[in-house]
Amino acid sequence: MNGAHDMGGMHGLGPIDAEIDEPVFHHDWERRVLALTLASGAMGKWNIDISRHARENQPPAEYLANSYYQTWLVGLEKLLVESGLVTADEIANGRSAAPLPDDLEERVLKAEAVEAVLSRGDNFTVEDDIPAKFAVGEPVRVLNNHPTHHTRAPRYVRGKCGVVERDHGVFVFADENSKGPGHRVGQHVYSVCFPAQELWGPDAAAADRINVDLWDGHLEAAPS
Amino acid sequence: MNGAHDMGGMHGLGPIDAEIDEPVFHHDWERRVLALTLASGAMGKWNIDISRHARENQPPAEYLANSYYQTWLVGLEKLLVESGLVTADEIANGRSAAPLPDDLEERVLKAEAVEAVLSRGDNFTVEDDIPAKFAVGEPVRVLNNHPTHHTRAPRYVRGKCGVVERDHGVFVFADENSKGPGHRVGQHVYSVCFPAQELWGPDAAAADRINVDLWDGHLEAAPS
Amino acid sequence: MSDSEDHSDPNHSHLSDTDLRVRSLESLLLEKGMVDADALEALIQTYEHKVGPQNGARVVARAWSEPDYKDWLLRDATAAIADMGYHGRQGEHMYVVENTGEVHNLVVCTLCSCYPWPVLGLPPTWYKSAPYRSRAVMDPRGVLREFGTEIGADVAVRVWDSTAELRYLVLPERPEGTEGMSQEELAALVGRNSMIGVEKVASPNGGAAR
Amino acid sequence: MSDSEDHSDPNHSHLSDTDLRVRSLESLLLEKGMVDADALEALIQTYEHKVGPQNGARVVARAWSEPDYKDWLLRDATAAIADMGYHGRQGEHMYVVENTGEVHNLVVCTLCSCYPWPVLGLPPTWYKSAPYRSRAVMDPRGVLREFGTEIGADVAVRVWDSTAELRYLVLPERPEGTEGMSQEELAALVGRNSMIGVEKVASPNGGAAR
Repeated sequence: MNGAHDMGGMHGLGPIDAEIDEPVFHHDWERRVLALTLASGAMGKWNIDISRHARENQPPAEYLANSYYQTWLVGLEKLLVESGLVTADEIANGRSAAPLPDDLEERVLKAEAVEAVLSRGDNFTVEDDIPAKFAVGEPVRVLNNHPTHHTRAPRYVRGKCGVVERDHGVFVFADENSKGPGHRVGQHVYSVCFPAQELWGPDAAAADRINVDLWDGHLEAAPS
Repeated sequence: MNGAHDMGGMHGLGPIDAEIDEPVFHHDWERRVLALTLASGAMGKWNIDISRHARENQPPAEYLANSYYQTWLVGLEKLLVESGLVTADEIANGRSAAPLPDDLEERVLKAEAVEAVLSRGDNFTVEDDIPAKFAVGEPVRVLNNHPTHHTRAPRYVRGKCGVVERDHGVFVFADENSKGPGHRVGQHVYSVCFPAQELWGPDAAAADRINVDLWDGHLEAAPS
Repeated sequence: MSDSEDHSDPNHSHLSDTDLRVRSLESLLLEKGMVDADALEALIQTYEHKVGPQNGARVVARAWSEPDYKDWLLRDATAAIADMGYHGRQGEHMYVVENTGEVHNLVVCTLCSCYPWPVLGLPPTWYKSAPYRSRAVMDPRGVLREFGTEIGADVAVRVWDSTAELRYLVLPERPEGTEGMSQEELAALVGRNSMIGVEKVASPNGGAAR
Repeated sequence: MSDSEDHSDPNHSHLSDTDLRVRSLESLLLEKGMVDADALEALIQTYEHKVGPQNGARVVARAWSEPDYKDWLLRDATAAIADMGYHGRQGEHMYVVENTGEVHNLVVCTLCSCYPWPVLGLPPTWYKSAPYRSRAVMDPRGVLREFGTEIGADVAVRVWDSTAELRYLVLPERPEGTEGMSQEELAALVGRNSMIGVEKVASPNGGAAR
């Protein structure tokens, strides 16, 4: 979706406010939102792409007004309700109307498992022997698509030409994976290098480059 | 500027709320904002492009949250202060700290002049005999520029190819005119016709077209 | 898709704050002598009561009735519309686009809310709002569907983004069942939305235009 | 340029509302037995106190000190960083980009706020904020200037937008005046901002890195 989250190339968002000696959290509720989000993920009801879409798919005025952890909170409430883990009424009341189903009890993240779970991380690669559509050094163009669903091809590179600089290997294709179970398909991800002037015109520095990680599904061979 | 006002191609802004039998104004203050804006314009301190920029140059979260006449109000207050007609203190206090300068008194719009002023309208054309850079039927490309100032070339056509369909004549170039007095230059304005698929990709209807009015300063000859 | 809260509805938020802010500004400008109270009233009266889509409807009805006028309107809309007495602010340069069996026209201003005031009056809220401005150029058929207007695949949709000082008026197709009607009767059929292009003019035998 | 009001500062608005909303959600999930209070505490402790830019600084110091390690880091960052004990969530796939006299690297995530947690901890607010995300790709030299970092016209700026599951760490240039320093001493010089690429590592003779 072409949403407010797709910020590359926007003007008017103000100066960068780099706080000196910034604490990790500014409010206790930020700690809780981080922890609740990570712990709820253990239920296995969504993947990272579904959760990214839950956060970005807010009315743009709200997305822009919300802080980072406010957006995480919006996303978490949405994920919990859409996955059926809790009901909207339960969120409104702050009280549980039904216990956790038995089959989910074993999934609950325990303190003693935290270190191992974080250290292991997630698995975004696909072992399938999927051939690469493009070779390193090959000129490519980003498809000028404007899907209403989640996509990891930012709007500022759509229709633009670059060169494949590195093949990162086969990863789950985020745009499809965001649609839910059964959409886990593997594609090569490339670091595609764009001249700054290709993206932003002649006022950009001629030497500067922007590298964007893109999947096979985002690309076509550049017109010659 | 690439601001929130440049909305063509954004998703997630909700359904269209077409009110049946909508009144011209929903609140009395909307009437006042319209009238104050038109009356203040009679001071001759800004042109339409300066006023458009005053409205669009808000923090994006505020632009998106404000209603149309709220944005007019923000713009009017900004224009009044930036032009020196009133001070920020006067706006904060709602009281005049100094009378209108004598040389502006004759400019004040009187009731008996309203009809004639509105009927006459503004003059956006330039009589100079300026040659057209492009001919009707010529393929053109919109420059991929991203100026931080006001521009009337929407982001969704930048870098895209179309065909000059009509030469509307010589008009004041809005992008320059927004910079203030001394920036009134004339250029041809064309209706440039873009295939929907050129702008939005293969999911758009093949037969559909989008026409955008663009100045010579927005265009270059299309690459062959 | 929206899980919006009260504060996300821009037309009904902070009303009292805004109201106070406008009253304060108005009294400042009146005290300073920069604006004249009677002039403000005259401006409001003009756009609330005198100018509106009935003007555009009369232009359309005449174009439907007089082939020579229609030719003139499509060739030099500014002059042909001025001939009806409609001209001036936000209508200084007019262009009329004709709906036919081959093409359906739709007008938008994605960057602000440009609109042909002398023939249509002030724009409705939806025309000025983000949902319409964002989608009219990218998904015009979806937008038309939201207005109940289905455009066949054999008809091209043509969107006009009012990015300069040209103002657009759609000349809708004359509906069936209007043979022999007077210009006054025809004008009564022509609603604002059909001259923006989001609806067609309904046949008097069928439903009414908005 | 901003004439912003209180409600436009997202980090300091509606705090009590948000606080209440989070407390309510936490008590709901605890009551339901979906989350475990001790696990929540362990998650917070991990990211508030254990994981942070000191990890990345040790990687950088080792790369500056051991040419073989640097080769490995640039060739297979994930394995070389795991060799230091840093791996897992939001650092599953690492890529290290080296600053040289010819190129200066800068990392951003324009679409959300992807960041290499195992080596840098959680991202600072500015990294997640709209001003940085919007401008890093379009005006990187302007962004660098806001951090006091001037990049010469003879040096190319290379921006890395973290749009997939690769996470980027910048290997800064080793500053002058650090010959003979231990890895521990070197690591103490390397600040978070230099590993995102918005600053250089200052020479110990000059100012300090942030």
